[in-house]
Amino acid sequence: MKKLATEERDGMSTIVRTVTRWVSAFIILYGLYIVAYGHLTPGGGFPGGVIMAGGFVLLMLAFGKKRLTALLPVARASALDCLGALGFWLLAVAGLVFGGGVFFRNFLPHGLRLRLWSAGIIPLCNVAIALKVTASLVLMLVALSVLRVKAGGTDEDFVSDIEEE
Amino acid sequence: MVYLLCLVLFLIGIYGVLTQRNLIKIILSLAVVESSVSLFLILLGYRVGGIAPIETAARPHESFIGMSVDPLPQAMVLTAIVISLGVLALSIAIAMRLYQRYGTYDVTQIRNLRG
Amino acid sequence: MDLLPLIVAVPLLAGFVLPLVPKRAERLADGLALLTAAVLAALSIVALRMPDCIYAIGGWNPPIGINFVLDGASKLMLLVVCVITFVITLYSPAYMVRFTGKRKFYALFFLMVAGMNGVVLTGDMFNLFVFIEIASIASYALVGFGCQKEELEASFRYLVLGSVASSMILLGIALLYAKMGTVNMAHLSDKIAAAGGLGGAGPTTPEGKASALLIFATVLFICGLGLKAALVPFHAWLPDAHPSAPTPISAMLSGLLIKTVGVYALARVLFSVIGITPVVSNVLMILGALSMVVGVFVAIGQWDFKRLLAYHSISQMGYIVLAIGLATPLGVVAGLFHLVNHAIFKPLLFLTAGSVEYRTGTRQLDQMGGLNKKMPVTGTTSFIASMSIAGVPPFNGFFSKLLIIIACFQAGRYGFAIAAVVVSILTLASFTKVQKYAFFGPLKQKWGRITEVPATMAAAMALLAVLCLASSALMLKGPREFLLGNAQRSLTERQEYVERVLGNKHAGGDESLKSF
Amino acid sequence: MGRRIGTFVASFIVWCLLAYPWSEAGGWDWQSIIVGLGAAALVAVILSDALALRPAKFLNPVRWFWAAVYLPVFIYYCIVANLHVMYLVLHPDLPIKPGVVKVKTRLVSNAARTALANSITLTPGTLTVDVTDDGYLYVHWLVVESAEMKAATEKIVERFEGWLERIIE
Repeated sequence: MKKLATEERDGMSTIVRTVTRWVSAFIILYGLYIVAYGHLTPGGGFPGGVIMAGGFVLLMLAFGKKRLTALLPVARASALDCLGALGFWLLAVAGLVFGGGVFFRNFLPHGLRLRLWSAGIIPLCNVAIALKVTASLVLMLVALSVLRVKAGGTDEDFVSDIEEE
Repeated sequence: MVYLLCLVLFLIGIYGVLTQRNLIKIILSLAVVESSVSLFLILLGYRVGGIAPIETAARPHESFIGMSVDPLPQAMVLTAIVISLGVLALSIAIAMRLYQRYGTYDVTQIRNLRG
Repeated sequence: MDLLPLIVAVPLLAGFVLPLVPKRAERLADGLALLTAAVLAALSIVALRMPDCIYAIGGWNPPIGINFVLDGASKLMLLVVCVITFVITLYSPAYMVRFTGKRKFYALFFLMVAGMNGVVLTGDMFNLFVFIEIASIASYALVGFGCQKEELEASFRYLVLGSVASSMILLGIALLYAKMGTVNMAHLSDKIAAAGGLGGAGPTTPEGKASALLIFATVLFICGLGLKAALVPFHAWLPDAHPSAPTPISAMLSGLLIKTVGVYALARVLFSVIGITPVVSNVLMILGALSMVVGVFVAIGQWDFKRLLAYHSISQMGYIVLAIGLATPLGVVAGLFHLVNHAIFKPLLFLTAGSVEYRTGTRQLDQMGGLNKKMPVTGTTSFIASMSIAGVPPFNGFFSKLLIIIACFQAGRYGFAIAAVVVSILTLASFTKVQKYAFFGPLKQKWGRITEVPATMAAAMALLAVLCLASSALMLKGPREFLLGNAQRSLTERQEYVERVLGNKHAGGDESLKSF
Repeated sequence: MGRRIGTFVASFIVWCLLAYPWSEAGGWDWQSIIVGLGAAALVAVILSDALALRPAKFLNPVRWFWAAVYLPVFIYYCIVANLHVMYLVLHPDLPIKPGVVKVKTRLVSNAARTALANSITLTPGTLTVDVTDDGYLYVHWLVVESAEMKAATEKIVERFEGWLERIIE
């Protein structure tokens, strides 16, 4: 462990990095699966989003923060966060426009039972929620875990990491 | 009986919030309070020997409507969990900022305001 | 009909879109915020003219789906929330320039507004909890927005107490669901009435424990919502949180948040859902009177302008809860009247305090002096608001306090009436001190170069001062009946509420829903 | 590009295993396959080098052959080690002599080293604590038979090393 601390890179040892590289794709894929099948099996936007965010956070822990922010810059994550919420809002208001004036009306055709394309707007809601949850959890954990808080520090060392917009 | 245990958990959490001096421990107590309520809510929907209210090709919803557990508390608990997640994240962020300003997590030393 | 969900949806949209505005275009963010607030105010006025109705979200009818209920009380609260929000939004752009992240401020601000509007409109207990939490979480973040020592500390204290309160509310909802098997307010109300209500006066039920659980749930609601409303045994967070927030947020918190998520939700739950009994009524009155007296006594000794105002908020909330707790028609009307008035003059007072702080940089009363000469608009509006809150005749505070005192006498509660009078006199004394030290007297040397605040801030304050005078008109019979009378009826007439939501087919609820 | 394609293919196979698009309603569930292609593409776009640094290795049948041979070999070692640990536990004197030894590996690639470390960890009695960048492993050994590096390397590492070299290196 002493060896690790003296190394000039952030992140963890070779084993963690390699295993992370092997599994992170599948974690994110599994999150996507949970989102896509949220209306048929247990799951949905929130659990799937949490799983995907877990994949990203694993990357951050194994490879360091630079890798994650290269993949998903904070400003872009922030924008995705808003876009997810906006998408959900649009689906709700679309019911007002296309669904005969009823807020949140499930106005799309319901499709065949137990097929992927069923339940109208619910899968789309799941996708929007997943976007929102993934982006906001990643942002949250980046903000909480990567910043180094110095007691009595100034604003600059705190804010500089998140406010790079 | 199980419901009473939830209440006990709730009270333990409240006790922690009131007596702990460390900000992080207060936050953990808060999490205990919130979890106890979620636990209570989810237990309400339980029925002995109930099955999951999930429709599959082999099990259409007509066949389990009287024997599955109540799905409504599950939906409510999920929402409550999301809310408590938000509160928790916010409280930890505030605690970090407080640590930055005061250099301590001890509430007895964070006392600039008169109660 | 179609516009009702927009009252919640529009501020949510603003909350999601405003952070997307590029950082350079802060003017655009200001404009969008003002536009949103204006649209909201317009919507609330449109809603005022709509007939009482319910709105089933997603097309799912009441006992099953979530529904919005528009009745007298929600119309009144919507009007108050949206109009005051508009005025405070007008004040914000100029004031908030010294904070970074104005867009985030607006986002949180409108999330809070969305939460409050949702609390006012919703007809579903769990949905009520969710909206309370939306408003509360946004307000926790906003209290700590400045990220200075005191602000963070206040924010943390507020957050801890607020989330304990939320847990209590949720536990209460869970208990109601456990006993009654529904979370729809009207459906619950119907079932509780059928089960004999709190007092057990109705037909006895096979489950004899119904009332015990119900009493426990009621206690939880009173504690939880009382904490949100900062009634006296639960008030510890308010004097820290309200002064620490940026001024527009102080105004929002004191003027609107504690009323919507506190008093209105409490009144809705106790009157419409659980049904009020003499015991609950007494508890409310005692809490109210206690808040009234304790708040004003602590307020008198304060020298921090905003902190003094915060303690007065507790005191004035006491008036409102006392009057509503009387549970007589006149009492509820008086309470709602005072609620409206407090929602006008308390934001105004906070805004003037913020204006003084904006120019002088201090909140200490003894360091001010003679500011009337340099800041005439602030001084005049502050004077009007002070006279309103103290209950001096031509202003609105006088009429509502008069009504409260009359209602107390009418109900035979002479002690409470006398307490109200005494507290009113103490309030006057306290605000005489504010005026004397801050705005009258000789101008101090160091304030020789200050000027009046920017025009938008002055306009917002002037608007509220006009409202202070205009809302006295609610004393006249026509407006009073239209706004307050309808609101009072929709709160106290429980059966009407149930019938409005469930239609005429109620009576014990559907069998299919009892399966769980 | 090769990495992306590798990630895409692997993700799609995993998707098919998760969603089993062939079992619903008898035929193929094309909706699921289309969404799966989209999801796999998304993963490939997000994580360019997710799976392997040189995915072309997966196309080499010789490596697959050695992997198939290695599996029973590894299971054999595993069982032997299990029996050994069982003997140690049941022995009345508990003849253990735990300690951390430093060993050297001649494997170079990260993947091979990780596989080696995991193989050592999965074998009862030995546990990899850390791997350094210059090819040293710190292994916790239940019965340290030799603290000296060369002998320890022979005992612990070399029984796996040759196989893994053929499979992954």
